[in-house]
Amino acid sequence: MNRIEVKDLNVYFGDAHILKNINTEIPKNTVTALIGPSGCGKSTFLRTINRMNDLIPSFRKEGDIILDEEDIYSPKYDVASLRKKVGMVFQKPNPFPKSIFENVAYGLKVHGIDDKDFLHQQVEESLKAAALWGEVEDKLDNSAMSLSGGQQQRLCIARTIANNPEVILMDEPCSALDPISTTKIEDLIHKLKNDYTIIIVTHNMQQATRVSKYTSFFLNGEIIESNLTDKLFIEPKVKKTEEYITGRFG
Amino acid sequence: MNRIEVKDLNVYFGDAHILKNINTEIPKNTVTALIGPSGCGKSTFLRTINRMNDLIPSFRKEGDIILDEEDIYSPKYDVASLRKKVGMVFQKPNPFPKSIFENVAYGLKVHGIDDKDFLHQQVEESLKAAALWGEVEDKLDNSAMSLSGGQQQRLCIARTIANNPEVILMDEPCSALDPISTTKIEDLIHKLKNDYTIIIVTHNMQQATRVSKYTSFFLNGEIIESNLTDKLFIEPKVKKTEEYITGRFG
Amino acid sequence: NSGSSATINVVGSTSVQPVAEKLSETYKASHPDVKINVQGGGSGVGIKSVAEGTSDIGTSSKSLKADEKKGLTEYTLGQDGIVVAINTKNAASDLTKDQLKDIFSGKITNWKEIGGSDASINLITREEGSGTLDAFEKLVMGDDKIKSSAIVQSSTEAVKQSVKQDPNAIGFVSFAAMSDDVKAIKVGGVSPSEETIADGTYELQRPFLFLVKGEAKGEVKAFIDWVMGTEGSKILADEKIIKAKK
Amino acid sequence: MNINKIIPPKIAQKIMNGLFIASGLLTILILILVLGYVLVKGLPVVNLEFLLADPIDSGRAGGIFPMIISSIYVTAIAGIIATPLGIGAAIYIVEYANANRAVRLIRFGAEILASIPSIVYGLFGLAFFVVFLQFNWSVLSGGLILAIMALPTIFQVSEVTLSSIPSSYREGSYGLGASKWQTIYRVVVPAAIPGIVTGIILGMTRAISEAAAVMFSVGSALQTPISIFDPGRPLPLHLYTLATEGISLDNAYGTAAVLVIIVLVITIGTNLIVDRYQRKMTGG
Amino acid sequence: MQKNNFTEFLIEKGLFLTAIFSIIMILIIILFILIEGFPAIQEYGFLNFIFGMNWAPSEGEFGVFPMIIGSICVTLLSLLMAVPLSLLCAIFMAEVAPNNVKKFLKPTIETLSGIPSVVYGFFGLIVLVPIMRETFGGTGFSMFTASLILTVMVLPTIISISQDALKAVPNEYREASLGLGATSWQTIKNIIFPAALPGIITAIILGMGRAIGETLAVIMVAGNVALVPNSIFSPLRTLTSNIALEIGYATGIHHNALFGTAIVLFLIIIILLLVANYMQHKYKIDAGSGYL
Ligand SMILES: Nc1ncnc2c1ncn2[C@@H]1O[C@H](COP(=O)(O)OP(=O)(O)OP(=O)(O)O)[C@@H](O)[C@H]1O
Ligand SMILES: Nc1ncnc2c1ncn2[C@@H]1O[C@H](COP(=O)(O)OP(=O)(O)OP(=O)(O)O)[C@@H](O)[C@H]1O
Ligand SMILES: [Mg+2]
Ligand SMILES: [Mg+2]
Ligand SMILES: O=P([O-])([O-])[O-]
Repeated sequence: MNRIEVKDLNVYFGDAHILKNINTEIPKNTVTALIGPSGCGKSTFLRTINRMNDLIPSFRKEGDIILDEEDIYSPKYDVASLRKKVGMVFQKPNPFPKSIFENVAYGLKVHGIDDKDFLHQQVEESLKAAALWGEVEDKLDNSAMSLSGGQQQRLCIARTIANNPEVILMDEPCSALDPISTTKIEDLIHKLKNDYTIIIVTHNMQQATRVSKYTSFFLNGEIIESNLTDKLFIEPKVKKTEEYITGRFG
Repeated sequence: MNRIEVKDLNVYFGDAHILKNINTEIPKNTVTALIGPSGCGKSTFLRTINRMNDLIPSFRKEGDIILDEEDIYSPKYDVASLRKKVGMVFQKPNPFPKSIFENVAYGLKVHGIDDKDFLHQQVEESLKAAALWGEVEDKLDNSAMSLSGGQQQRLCIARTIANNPEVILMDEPCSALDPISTTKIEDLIHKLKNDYTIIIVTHNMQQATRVSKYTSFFLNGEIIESNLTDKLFIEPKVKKTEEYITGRFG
Repeated sequence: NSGSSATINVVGSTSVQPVAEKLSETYKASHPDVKINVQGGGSGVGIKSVAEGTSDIGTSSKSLKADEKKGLTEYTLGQDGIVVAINTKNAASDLTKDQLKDIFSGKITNWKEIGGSDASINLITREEGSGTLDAFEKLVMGDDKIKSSAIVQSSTEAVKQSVKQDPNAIGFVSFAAMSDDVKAIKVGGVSPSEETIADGTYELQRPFLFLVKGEAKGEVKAFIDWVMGTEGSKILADEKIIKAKK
Repeated sequence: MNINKIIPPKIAQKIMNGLFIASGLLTILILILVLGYVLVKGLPVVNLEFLLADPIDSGRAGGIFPMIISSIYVTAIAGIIATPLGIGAAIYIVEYANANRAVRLIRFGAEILASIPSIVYGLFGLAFFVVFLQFNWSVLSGGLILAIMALPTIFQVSEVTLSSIPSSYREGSYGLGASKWQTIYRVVVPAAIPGIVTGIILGMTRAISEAAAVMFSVGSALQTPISIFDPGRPLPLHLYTLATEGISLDNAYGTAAVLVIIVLVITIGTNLIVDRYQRKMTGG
Repeated sequence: MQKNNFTEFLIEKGLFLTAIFSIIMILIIILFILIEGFPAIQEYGFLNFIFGMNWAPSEGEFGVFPMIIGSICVTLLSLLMAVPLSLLCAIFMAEVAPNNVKKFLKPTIETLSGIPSVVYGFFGLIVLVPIMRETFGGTGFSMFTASLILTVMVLPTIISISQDALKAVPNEYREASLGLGATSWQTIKNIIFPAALPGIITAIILGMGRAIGETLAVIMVAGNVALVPNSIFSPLRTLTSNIALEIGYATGIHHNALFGTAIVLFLIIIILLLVANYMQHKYKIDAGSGYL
């Protein structure tokens, strides 16, 4: 079953045509990887799915994005509940200028949970899942801004999963992480994929093959090829895809 | 010959002891890689070398850092000229809210160069070296803030090398880059290493082996092992190093 | 700077200011080499600045107290009437000085007691020290005080507007600034006019003064002589500043 | 957070949106009412002659040309002095000062300056600039007073804006070997321009509309000031005299309308420029 | 290099001079006010002056207590109305309004602060006072009327500055919060507003300064009765009005007493600012000192 269907999507920032005629489907309870060279539109695509681009004044789109049979851009669609349902880990870690604890608890509090014990338990679990607990358990009250780059990135992952989304958009979640932390985040993704739909942007081909079932290859704002990850990497149909994944590109 | 010597360096942020008894040397005209798990103090170490941590009020250090036989923390050392000499690519891309051109030309302008043709030529060369030219040559006047994550990262690399530093500190310069761009940046590093001293933080072991001559392994604020990269990766002396580079850590 | 240059600074009363400006405008036409700056501030500022020597001529819209007079020469431009004004819808029209006193001291509080409709009287007075208030207090209130809850307005126009807006208000304004959007009350049967002010039958009036430190000299003297002469008097008359008959 | 349980977030959002829009509309209503009042009452007397002629008969007739020039003079003097002082002080506090007590003292000083009644400024100006420094009644004395009045607004708004500039910009610049001052004027100040301009606009609108503070120092002269040592009569003061002494309410409103239009043109113009600048810088 | 450092040194010292300029001005102004005002307080007695209920210069009575109450009441009442309205409006402009509304609204609101106080005074006197009289009875000159006028006068200051402070909050925070499914109101309340708080408090302090210092407009609508008001519909006199009303005529001890009023006003301003600063300190959020 498809969780998300994208139909004839075109995205513009002002005059620049960023995404061109995107047609694709994201199946339920699987991991889909997006790959492609820097600047090809992967982040823009993710940000269109949870309507984050609405914040950019010059943003304009054509076409539809259907989530669970509903058009998420229809005027009566509730954007806040969309974003609760579709969580996102941003490319640049963006913790709030609050304590570590408050960062992770934020989503829950916003959705009306104020039971202290429950919050603490959720925060701990999420931080453990994001492989950060050990490093911060003694300083949950410290400002999240004083964490290292990789720690901030894991904090943002913890913050997103603490919020229990159904779909998770991850924009290069492991870019600032060492191999061990990366493995732990990949384990997390494996665990989550049974109940969640995950879209992950990655520049790491190995990572794509390790975590995803499907992969889409973006180039210059277009989807050049989409397929089962195994197939796409072993026998790509399009020449460009082959060139890209073998590193002979450009 | 050693370009940089670090003697008994201890760094604190407030009460937290971040770097512990660091003693190391960075040889001239080579690439030194720093590896280690997230949060172990790599960025802090880099930022101590160009005195960027001076901006953080709670920062405090003991020990000395000697660059070209001079103590860079001595009161009469000129910090601005230190930072001109020791360029830095930050972990999180931090372009100025200015045009792409102005971002790259910034360092030159600051150092008194205002010949238009020369600036243009330098900007073009730097952007080409950072593998960004093709994507931005038509929009040099656009704001750098509207670039994609990877484009911003390459812009920051271009900005740093345009400034002609003698020592370059790179904090995960390829974290947001696709394999092709990464290759190009690595080529750049190879080209630069003949005349420049480079310290690069990376989480990518393959990258460390590809670009660096020496590698230091950081853990919990200490340097556990420093060696020629080949030796360190093939026959690490310390157990922890082995565990880390084989991914069996923690 | 007094006397040394051909600039004359005239500083003080804001009520005298328009007249002084008119005078200087006309004077300059015939004396192009003389510059006259007319600056407001209030009578107190006028008295103070001329005494301190920062201005050449101080202006005042009230007679000076004995201690203020020291060392100053007074030139009376003329008299300004004080008109007791009420709303045009108000039926009252003629009041005695005693009635006025009772009204402003708070003994009479309703218009029906003095020929108006059944409504309480809203008093509008001027600020402490104002030349207008000074004259009104001296001539009407005697030893009584104006009720402390009376609304205070700080200028002729503000009093006029307050009376114009409120059918139950009563206030007093300068005759020179009177217009028919408010109604002038007869005091003791005499309505304010140039004649009644000039011959003193309309009793509510105050002087407009020019003040000079010591004796007027040079350009200042020339200007004051001109003002007190026929040409100046004509302008003063146009501005409804009335020369007392005696 | 308890409120969440009583009022679901979506309802809260609706209520707050209602409040936002209501207050926006209320503000617009106030705007229309006040600006409309001034313009409707004042515009009928405004014509070319009113703008370009000297006043006749203390302003009962004629125009307000000398007042426009006086206003330009005092406001320009105020701007030229207050802007660098205010921005300079803000830069010092945000970028250089680290002695905490001195900083707090300076901030506190600016806050006090911002709260001093204009009438006290007026008296102070008379005593200090006119009498003590011997600047006499002149547009210079008036302009200096207005400069002191506008200073705290420019200072405080700039200070807040400068301190909200992300430190990553500063680091980027320092990292390239830029000196402190280069970093400040090439990166930090440009990024703070929108806020600084708001401060300048608010400071200048306050200066251009002030009557009480210049009442005792600018001279009230009806002729056009040529040099800064000439007396003048800025628009608000003219308006004040016309209105309060019952000289001509119509011309008072006309003067107010001219002043409002001048301010409107300046604020709209500046905002457009700043808006375009900001969009260029951030790519919004 | 040497020369460069010297320039930097000069710039720093120059900026330092600009920074202490306001302190110097304050000191000069305070000195001036003290010199002029002290004789009255000395002669009349400090406590008599502050707590005296009767202001009658012609009889040598100089009690400013009713004016102290008047100033505080009018300032607080106007802030009570202006702060919520301005903050809501600032949020409306920064976060809610469509782009073209914003573009039109900001400069026009700033224009409001360019309208001279006299105009506000006349507007109040001619338009507002009659409405008040017909609605609430009495003379129409009252604390409430004055506060309404002041509210309108401080709106532009508070709105413009807070709106800029809100807009300066990095977009990343907004995105992070919205990305977690927070409604825009929750984002504003929990993230944007706290991050913009220092700017907002500055806005309020500047607005307060304008309210407490405003003279000409208040004089025309407050009634200026030197009695302690017993309801918000009573007329009252503020300290600033007291100075402005009488300074033009005052000589001798009366003149000194008016400067004494200014001294009292100063003390009140200082107390109010200390309270505001304490609150700013108390609610300041710790943004941490991170760098990444
Ligand atoms: N400003 C600060 N105040 C307090 N602690 C800090 C501050 N900056 C960093 N730290 C702590 O110092 C430690 C080292 O941080 P650093 O940024 O050097 O790590 P790193 O090795 O670069 O990690 P990463 O690979 O995640 O970037 C971390 O535990 C971090 O939480
Ligand atoms: N706000 C904006 N205004 C104009 N152009 C933009 C804006 N944001 C992104 N772009 C452009 O859109 C293109 C796609 O950007 P996007 O961020 O989606 O790339 P990406 O695939 O995520 O790249 P990366 O791997 O480097 O993050 C880029 O060329 C970028 O310059
Ligand atoms: Mg991206
Ligand atoms: Mg780091
Ligand atoms: O300004 P006055 O004429 O009222 O003193």
